[in-house]
Amino acid sequence: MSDTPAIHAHQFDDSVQQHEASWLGMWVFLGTEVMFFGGMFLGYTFYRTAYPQGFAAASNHLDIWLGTINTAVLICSSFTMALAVRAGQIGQNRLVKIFLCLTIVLGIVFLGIKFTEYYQKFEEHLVPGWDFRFEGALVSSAEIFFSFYFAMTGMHAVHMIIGISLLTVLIVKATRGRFSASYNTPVELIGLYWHFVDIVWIFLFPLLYLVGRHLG
Amino acid sequence: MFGPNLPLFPEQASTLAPRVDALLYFLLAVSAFFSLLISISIVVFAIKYRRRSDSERPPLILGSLGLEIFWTAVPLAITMVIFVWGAKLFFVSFYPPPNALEINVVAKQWMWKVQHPEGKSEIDELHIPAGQPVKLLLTSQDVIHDFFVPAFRVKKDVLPGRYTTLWFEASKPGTYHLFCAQYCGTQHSGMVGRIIVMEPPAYATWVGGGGTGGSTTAAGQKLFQTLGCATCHLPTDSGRGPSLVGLIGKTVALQNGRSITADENYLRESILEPRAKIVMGYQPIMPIFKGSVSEEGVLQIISYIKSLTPQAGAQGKK
Amino acid sequence: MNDSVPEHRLHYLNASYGLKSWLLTTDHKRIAWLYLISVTFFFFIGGFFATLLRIELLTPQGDLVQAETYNKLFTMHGVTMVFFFLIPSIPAVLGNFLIPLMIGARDLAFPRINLASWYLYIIGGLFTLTAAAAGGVDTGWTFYTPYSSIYSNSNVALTVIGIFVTGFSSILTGLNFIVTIHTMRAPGMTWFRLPLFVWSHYATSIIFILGTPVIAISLTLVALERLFGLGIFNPELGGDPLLFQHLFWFYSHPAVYIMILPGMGVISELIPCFSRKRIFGYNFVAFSSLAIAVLGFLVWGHHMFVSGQSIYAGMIFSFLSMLVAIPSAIKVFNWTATLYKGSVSLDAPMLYALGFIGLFTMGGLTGLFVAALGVDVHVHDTYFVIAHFHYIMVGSAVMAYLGGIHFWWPKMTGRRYPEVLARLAALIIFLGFNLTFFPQFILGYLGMPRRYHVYPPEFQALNVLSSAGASILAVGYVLPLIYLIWSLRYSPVAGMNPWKARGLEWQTPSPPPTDNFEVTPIVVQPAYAYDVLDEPEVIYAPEKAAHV
Amino acid sequence: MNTPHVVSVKLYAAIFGALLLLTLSTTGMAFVDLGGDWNAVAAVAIAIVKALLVILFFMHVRYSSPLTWLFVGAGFFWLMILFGLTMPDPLARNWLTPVAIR
Repeated sequence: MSDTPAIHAHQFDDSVQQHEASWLGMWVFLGTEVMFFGGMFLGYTFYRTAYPQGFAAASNHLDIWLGTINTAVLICSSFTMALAVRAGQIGQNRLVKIFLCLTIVLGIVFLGIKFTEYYQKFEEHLVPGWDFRFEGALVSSAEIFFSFYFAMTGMHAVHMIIGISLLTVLIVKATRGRFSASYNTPVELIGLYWHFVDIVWIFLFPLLYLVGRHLG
Repeated sequence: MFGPNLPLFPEQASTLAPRVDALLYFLLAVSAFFSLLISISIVVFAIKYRRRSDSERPPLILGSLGLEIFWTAVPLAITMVIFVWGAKLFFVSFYPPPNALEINVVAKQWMWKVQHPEGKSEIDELHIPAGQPVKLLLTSQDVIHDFFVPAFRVKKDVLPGRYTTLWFEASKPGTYHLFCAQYCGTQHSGMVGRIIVMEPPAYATWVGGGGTGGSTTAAGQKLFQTLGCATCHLPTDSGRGPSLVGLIGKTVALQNGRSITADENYLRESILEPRAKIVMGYQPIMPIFKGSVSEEGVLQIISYIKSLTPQAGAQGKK
Repeated sequence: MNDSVPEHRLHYLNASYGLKSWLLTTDHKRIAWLYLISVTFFFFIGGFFATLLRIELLTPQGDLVQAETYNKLFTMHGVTMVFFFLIPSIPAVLGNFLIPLMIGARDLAFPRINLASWYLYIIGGLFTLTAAAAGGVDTGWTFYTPYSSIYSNSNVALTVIGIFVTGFSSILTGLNFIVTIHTMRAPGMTWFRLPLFVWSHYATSIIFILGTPVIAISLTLVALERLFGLGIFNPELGGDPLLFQHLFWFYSHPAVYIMILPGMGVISELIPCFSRKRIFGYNFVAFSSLAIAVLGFLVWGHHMFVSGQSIYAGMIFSFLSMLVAIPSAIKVFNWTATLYKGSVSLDAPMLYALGFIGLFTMGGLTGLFVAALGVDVHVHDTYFVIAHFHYIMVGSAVMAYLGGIHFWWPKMTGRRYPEVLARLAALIIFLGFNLTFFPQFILGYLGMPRRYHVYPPEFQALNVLSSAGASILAVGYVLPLIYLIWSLRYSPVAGMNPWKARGLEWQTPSPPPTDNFEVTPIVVQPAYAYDVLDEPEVIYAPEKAAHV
Repeated sequence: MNTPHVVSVKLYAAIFGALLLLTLSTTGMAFVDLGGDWNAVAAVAIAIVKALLVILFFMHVRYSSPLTWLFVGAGFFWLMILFGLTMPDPLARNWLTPVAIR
């Protein structure tokens, strides 16, 4: 695609058709991501119904306050992302750059909190495969819980890192003035991706952190 | 090359075999009918309506709703008949009759270890009496295997960490193939054995003679004492653990409000991982026995628990 | 031979030359050629593994290779054929080439993503080939845990990564097709004027999109368990091997519909063309493609009837598996009805199409055997199942693929192919195939398990028959490779519409120009309007001629 | 079809506030014993509400074409197929029927 924003690719008849195609294409891709994470959520449900006590005991080892803060951080980043897309739609390039930076910062804060949690788990020997130790009789099902904890939050973190790098590319393009009110598609698409990653965390947080807290 | 060693149909050596073969014949008939119907009509149409000249213009036929409904409804009806017939057969071959002779089978990478209740054990061979239902309790020590006897038309995967059951009633004495039908590694094709079906009296002498150790139930009772189970699990409910008398088949109320039917898998899990399912009204104080009891040991304890019938621990089966 | 020298005209093949113009192309027609070459390469590698298997099975003892090598051979045969030939073959080659042409578009919606999906396919292929070279993998193409995650010491992780990467190639192709079909149809090309080839690829893309990610995650979990010791399927920790089977088959059963649906699309094009008659019951054939795609997702449990799955789940899956057979039956009846009162000419593509219908009927009906709970208990994991799915994959999908290649060869290359040789090859393949796989039905019911390196002597006779058939089949497959390559240089030139077929791809020169159509056509005829063959299918609005 | 519909900042802020509120409430409710599985049901319900808010407003699906709705719905519908047909297996594995059925 050439540099001037208004021109559309040769296979399209006009830019409305191009935008529509990109929009649908992104949603189809997000459909594949729903099924991708869905496989892990199924594994989680499969084992939680089989070992409810083990999952409750293991979940109580997670720091609920760090989890809640992380959820709030990610929701803020979704908010700033939405504002960035909105700014793009009305052509305010400077605002787009500010909100994109804010989203990146919040994303990095999230990853920071996440990796401190990982370090804590490493300290407490709760990482399956690395000398997993768990007091009490529910050690096996606790190890399964932590396997899913690391698999799901790890895959989510990978998607966060991809998201942050895509956002940096967006900022670079925005500074080169590539976006305008009539051509804002890349910002919208990355926005959809970012909101999706936030939705995955919205489901991860209660399922991993809030299991059996009421049992004390 | 031809003759006896070119069999075209497996032997029918169990009560289930004729019933499975009956469904097979029905399926063969349906398949032959539809295959011939389609291939003959193709050949006939291809010849009858072959292109005679390039300027031929066949008539416009868009389709017919009646025909479409017809060849949707008829296949649907046939498939439903097949489904119900198959499901009933599966249901019958799933649940063993109560008076079945219980034999434990432990599968290990590339061999079958069989344990008779009277104490005799075999490797890669299974002697059973003809005319009596036999229930196999299957478990694996490593990967998934599969206990497959073509002549009986039965097959069941053998899973690690869990019991699966399989039952059949041999109808014809003889020796039949036993195959492992789930890929389990290098010697998967070597993990074969023989099922030897004997006349009941011959079986009784075979199994009675030279019993190596006591019966599995006796071995289970010994383990039940040495591991200290008896100190908590008393015949009445007064002990620190629930009474195990007549437990098999009973519905047990659990602490988290759910209830579960006590089967071999529940017993095995409660021995190896007691905290997984805690009975209502009891403390989670039972120690873990995983790692301190072998697969065979758990099977022996379970056969002992099954022998605890309400007639004050009378030995043997009804 | 004046008709073998084409008049000089600019088209997609001579638009530019050099390796760079091919390896960096975004033209869907060139990408289709890249796929055609790589898919054929993997087909003959998979075929080579199959020949070794069939030679080994000539004798009851294992005397050609040891057990370990045999296990690696059937695993690599499965992995190569399923993931690197059957799944990409028709969609990536014929689908890529034809869908833009058939709907009157200049290219797919995302040409660069289309090239990326070919590179992902090749990278995945290289991973799997390195795994094979470094000692192969011996878990079977199904990778059942705990053998694949704990007990096997072969290159499981490497192969799993290869399949993971190639999976994304399918996802991106599916994404491209769905968006293109929705947004880029030419004026007048309404949904119910779409060729059934496009309908079947739309249904296949639904499976690409919603199925492939699930096998991506299940194989990732196996890799995580092998490499980092995460206890997801580990029975020692109380992990359940059936969870992996559910996740694996959730994709892998719809995957077999990925393999057959595009083939059905090809057949829905061939039958009307060579009987010169409109397809019988267009709407029913179109909607059965969608029905197969959707119902295909509800039936995976029939792979697990004897796996220790609960009996009630088994009954639900058996019932649903019966339902999924109905749309396929509807298609077969409609194809046969199309022949009625037609003007049938038995060219090579038509021979493949009729062969497809016959073999697919048998494959589909034997599917009822394995869907019926009672019989599946006996035939599961035996050679009966091997015969069933080879009747569908080799007997139907590969026949449709070859039929499609022959039918659209003039459009792709501008050259015809040697007709007599092609008909001969079709017959050899049909005979070789039946001799190879029909004895396996009998072997299966006799109880010979699959994946066996050694087997009891009474099964030898039928195995020898099967291996004999396999050698004939191998000859049958080599023939098209030879005469099609030969045809590139020496066959007579094919015009715009050698078969007098309907469809937009036949309204543009062969080989088509880079942008497919000089002017975007406006469709004025319903699909397969063979009854009014002399009237034009498209008209061109003059003022729309200039496009930016 | 997808004309870029510009949403007011006020609405975004309201949605943002609602999401934060729901997050705090789900954490708070986790400590209240609702008996049986109701804690899990409540947590998932709140998560679904939050997800819907993000999808409808932040991702503009509320203002998008019916085709977009179809694609969004299809993704979650297929997830329900995966869950709906897998979970009966482990849950029904322990149901014993009377042995006398022949």
